[in-house]
Amino acid sequence: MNDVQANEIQYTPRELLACVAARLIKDGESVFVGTGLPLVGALLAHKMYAPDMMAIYECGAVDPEPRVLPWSVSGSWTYHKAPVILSMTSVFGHSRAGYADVGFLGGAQIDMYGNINATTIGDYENPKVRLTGSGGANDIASLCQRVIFMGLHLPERFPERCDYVTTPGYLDGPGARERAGLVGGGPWRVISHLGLMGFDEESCRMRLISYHPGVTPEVIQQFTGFELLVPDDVIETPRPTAEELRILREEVDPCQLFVF
Amino acid sequence: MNDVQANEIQYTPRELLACVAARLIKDGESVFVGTGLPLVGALLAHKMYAPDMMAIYECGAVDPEPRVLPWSVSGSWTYHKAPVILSMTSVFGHSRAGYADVGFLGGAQIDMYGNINATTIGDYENPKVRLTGSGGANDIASLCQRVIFMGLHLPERFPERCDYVTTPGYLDGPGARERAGLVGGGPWRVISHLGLMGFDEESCRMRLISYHPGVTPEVIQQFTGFELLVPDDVIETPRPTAEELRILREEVDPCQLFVF
Amino acid sequence: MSHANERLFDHALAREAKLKKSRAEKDKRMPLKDAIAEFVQDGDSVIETGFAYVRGPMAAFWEIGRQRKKDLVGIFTPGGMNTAWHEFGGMEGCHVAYVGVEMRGLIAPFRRGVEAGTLKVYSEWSHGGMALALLAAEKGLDYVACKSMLGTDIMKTNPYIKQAEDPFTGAPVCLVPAMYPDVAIIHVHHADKYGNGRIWGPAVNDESICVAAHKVIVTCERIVDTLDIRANPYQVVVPHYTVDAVCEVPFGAYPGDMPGMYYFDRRLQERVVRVEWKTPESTRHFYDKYILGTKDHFEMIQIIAEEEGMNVIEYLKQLEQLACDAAYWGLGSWGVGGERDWKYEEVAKRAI
Amino acid sequence: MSHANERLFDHALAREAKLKKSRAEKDKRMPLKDAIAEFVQDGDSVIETGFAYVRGPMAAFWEIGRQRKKDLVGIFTPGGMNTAWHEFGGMEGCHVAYVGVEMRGLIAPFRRGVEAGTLKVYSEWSHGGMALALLAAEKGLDYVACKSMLGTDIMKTNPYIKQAEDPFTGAPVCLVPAMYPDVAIIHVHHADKYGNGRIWGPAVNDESICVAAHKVIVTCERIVDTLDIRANPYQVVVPHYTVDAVCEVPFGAYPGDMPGMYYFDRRLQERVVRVEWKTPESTRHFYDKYILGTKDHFEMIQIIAEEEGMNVIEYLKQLEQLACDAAYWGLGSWGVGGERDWKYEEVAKRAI
Repeated sequence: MNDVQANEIQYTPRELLACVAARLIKDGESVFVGTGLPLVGALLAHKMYAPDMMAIYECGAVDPEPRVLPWSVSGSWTYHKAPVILSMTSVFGHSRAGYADVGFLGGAQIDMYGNINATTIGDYENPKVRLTGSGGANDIASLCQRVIFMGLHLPERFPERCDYVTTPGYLDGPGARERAGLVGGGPWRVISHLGLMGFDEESCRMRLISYHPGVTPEVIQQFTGFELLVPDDVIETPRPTAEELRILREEVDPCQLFVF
Repeated sequence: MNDVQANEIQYTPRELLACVAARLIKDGESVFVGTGLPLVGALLAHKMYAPDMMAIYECGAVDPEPRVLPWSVSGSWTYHKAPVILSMTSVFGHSRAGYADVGFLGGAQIDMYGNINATTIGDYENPKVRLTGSGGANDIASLCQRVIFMGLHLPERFPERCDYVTTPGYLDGPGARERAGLVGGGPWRVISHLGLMGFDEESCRMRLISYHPGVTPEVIQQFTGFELLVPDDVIETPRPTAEELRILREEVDPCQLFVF
Repeated sequence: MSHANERLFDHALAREAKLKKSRAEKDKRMPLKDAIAEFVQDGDSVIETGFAYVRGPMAAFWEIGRQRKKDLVGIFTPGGMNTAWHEFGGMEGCHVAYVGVEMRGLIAPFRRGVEAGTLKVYSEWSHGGMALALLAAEKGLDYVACKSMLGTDIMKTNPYIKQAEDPFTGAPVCLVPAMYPDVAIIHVHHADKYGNGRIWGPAVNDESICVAAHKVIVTCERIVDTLDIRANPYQVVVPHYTVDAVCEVPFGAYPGDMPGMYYFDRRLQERVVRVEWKTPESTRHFYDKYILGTKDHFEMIQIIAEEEGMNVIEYLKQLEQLACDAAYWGLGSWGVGGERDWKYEEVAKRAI
Repeated sequence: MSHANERLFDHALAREAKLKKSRAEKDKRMPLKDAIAEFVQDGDSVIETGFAYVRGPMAAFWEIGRQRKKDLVGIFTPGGMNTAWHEFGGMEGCHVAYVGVEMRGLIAPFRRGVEAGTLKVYSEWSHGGMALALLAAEKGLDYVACKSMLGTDIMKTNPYIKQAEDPFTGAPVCLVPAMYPDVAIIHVHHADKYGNGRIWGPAVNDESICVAAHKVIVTCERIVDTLDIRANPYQVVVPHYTVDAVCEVPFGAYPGDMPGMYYFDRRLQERVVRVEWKTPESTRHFYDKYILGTKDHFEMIQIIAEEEGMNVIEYLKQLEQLACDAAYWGLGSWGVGGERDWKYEEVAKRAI
């Protein structure tokens, strides 16, 4: 299949995001998965790129056979055929020990240093919006080796500084994670509906890696509340391949519950 | 059955100790049990005085049905029909929480403040005898509400001060347990082959409660390496009753493995 | 009586409460109404079992509302449908690790309460951090030193945890003290009349909360003989001596999930979260109709079944059975069960 | 290479070791000889599974002796028959919570070694204290604050724990840091080829030690299909991703107890502890004959069976079966089994 044909393949924005997520998972890695798109991406990765990946859910299920798309990180279908079901303290304990490579997170805001807000918008004492709170997100970002954030790309959702730091990224910049005593490597990738971002190794600031088809780096900057680093080698995000879409549609999400 | 008849009943020294131990267990209490005589005493109590007592073993068995005399605190027969088998940290955690009333302990030495040595005789760095070490004894004495010690009564085993304090009693006297941060009430009773001792509430020093038949307080003092408090109301230890002996011999230890 | 928050981290008070409990095998069965009346007192802090939609003690929670308990302090790890009472005076504040319904978003009454300042958030936690506070209570620890929550605003907005320097290594650590809620309500599959509780699926924090709490109410799908418990102790997560009341409440987790027994009622949950609780007025209507207007959990289920025009319990049992077939009875894959004529796709569309 | 003690409390080093392990389902089966050769290195600290006579990895331990591993550091919680190698250079020191055989007393080689100064005791612990060090490693904690060991000489003769003031309450607490042994050897009933390990009976510290240790060897009575494990995860205490080697070793806990399978061999244990190991010379004789003189665990059992004039394994299986009948198969009381013609009294006299 050549590029021209590939360009003609129709896909939804969420299908693209699932593919971008899937490609970030390396074989043999353990992945802390949330429901929704991260799970779809993880299942796609499992079937295409990483047959030996291992999923972890904060309710305690480790390495289940994800034959069914679970609705929740904790339902019966989530720990389908898991060989072991851990207590919550052990799930996070094993992560600290070094058994969790990648964590997928969401949240209402992410800032230039990859800090995430899931607690309050506005002043904490008199919040404009009260959000869910951390859940396991703080633990995942404090203890896993690498964190991938997925979320909508809007200026108020990508502020220079989060209204409340629920979940640690690089905090206030280089060396701050280490000074704070955190053990994991911190934020690694940000998947938004506009592009794929990483972080500059020296400054720890968010940096564009690729812009999704139909978007430009300039547009992404417009939708970002801080100065996004744009290196020379940014590329267009590779589109979903026919094979990715086939597996996504036929095997991962045959009822199209998540990718529309 | 009158006293004369009771006096004619034949019993072994260990049968007496088992009866003394059994009488110390109150109904509805939880008892941290070790193998040997404490277990025999606990089974006797269970059958005669405390049908609702609950046994705890440090391997994790809680409230087993002790139909068979276990040989060890950890064998298959020990957790016979236990409704729950805890991890070791939970056994001691539940004790700290307040679920363990009485702990039975042994050891090579016990001193006037009820401190116990199970580690080394002589200088710690160059020991004359290396003993087992604490095992769970230190935890039981630190966390349970009351401790009962069982052991042989000899001057070198009842020294003024233990060569090594493995397991805390009243440490160096009144208030010392509290200052050290320990939570349980500390030593409560000492059952030796010569008598039953308790501790003076004010001075925390070991005090005679009763002398076994055939022994006198003077003899006990001779076999004690420190000044034993002897109140006016010491009595002779009540002998095993016919009923105690019947249950002991027929139901608790029918093979007479422990009480001879 | 001291405020619940003053009792929450008091090691000595918690130990006193447990020293007083009998270790005897006592028949602790009682109607749910009586257990809630006796053991949930106004002003108590309350923690619940399970995780999100799974094995939550929903019947007990509705009963707390029915009895108009007041000024409760919620411990939400996570909180979901158990956060609504504050709009009717039932809850004055909470300790929050998470309140929400995952992809379905926020719980409106909780959001309204916090934003209006009528529901106090006493402390912020991570799930892992709060789980450690409960673990510390279970394991008899004064506190533990962990790597969660460091560097974030959680450290600043939680007055119960502390940053410290590890005296062994000099590294920064977060100290989490043992937490002792006043009441734990734990829903299990099987319990004997003494309180030994057995579950399937994740235990989450249940092994900890039954030891941590001053008072423990066990609700169960079914009372089983104690011999049954003693013959297989391996899934028993609640020991009898921690338990104050045992209530047989079939479908007690409804509309949540009971692993191996029934799936959660997605449609009802969505209706409640998105429609019934959208405004204070609609929430009041829900409260009046389904809680105050029913005499118990079963009457509530009955009303819902009539509204839905189907036997919701039977339907959810079928859904769960389909999952369990594949997961645990070795049928290997969806739709191989044979007996049921549903296809995975149909089930998934309905359930997910 | 640093000394084992320097690695034992190093959080970062332990994490590095585990980050390197693959999470893939890899077939990790290998002969016990190869597993010991590859994963137990001279100078390693070694911790073992089970408790006292129960579920100890005895075959692995004999194999360590057979391969003449040197300068090991023992972690004894408790230590029993696994403490003897120091007389032959196999063990240079140890961390001790307990070494002994309960009512049967002390282990002579251990006592000799410590009294002569040839076996170093690096630290004293209580069982509970050491269990907490392992729990801290499992739960991702730098240290925990507990109430054990306070006020005693253990605080003075353990350089790894510290007394401190609880910053929340001002009370004295004992701080216990996370412990990460180099090698854990865990004997289980069932394991799949990836390392998921299932047990009956008490788990003791096994859920912790498999996560705490840098390297994990699982020995098992029987390799089972992974579907079998996945169909019933509730007794799985060792997750596959922690495991480096899986060795099928039937009777691998002999002469110890394997719950539900075989009872411990009291007569052999007494002979070893009281007679064979009474003097350095007799211990050397035992070592030469039973360990160096045999090619594996099974040949050792064979020799013992010949000496005893009976099929020891069959006998111990019968003893255990009798216990399990009553305990788990609902027969209700001893001797009701019907099939066996032994009476409790006879069995008890022989076994206890």
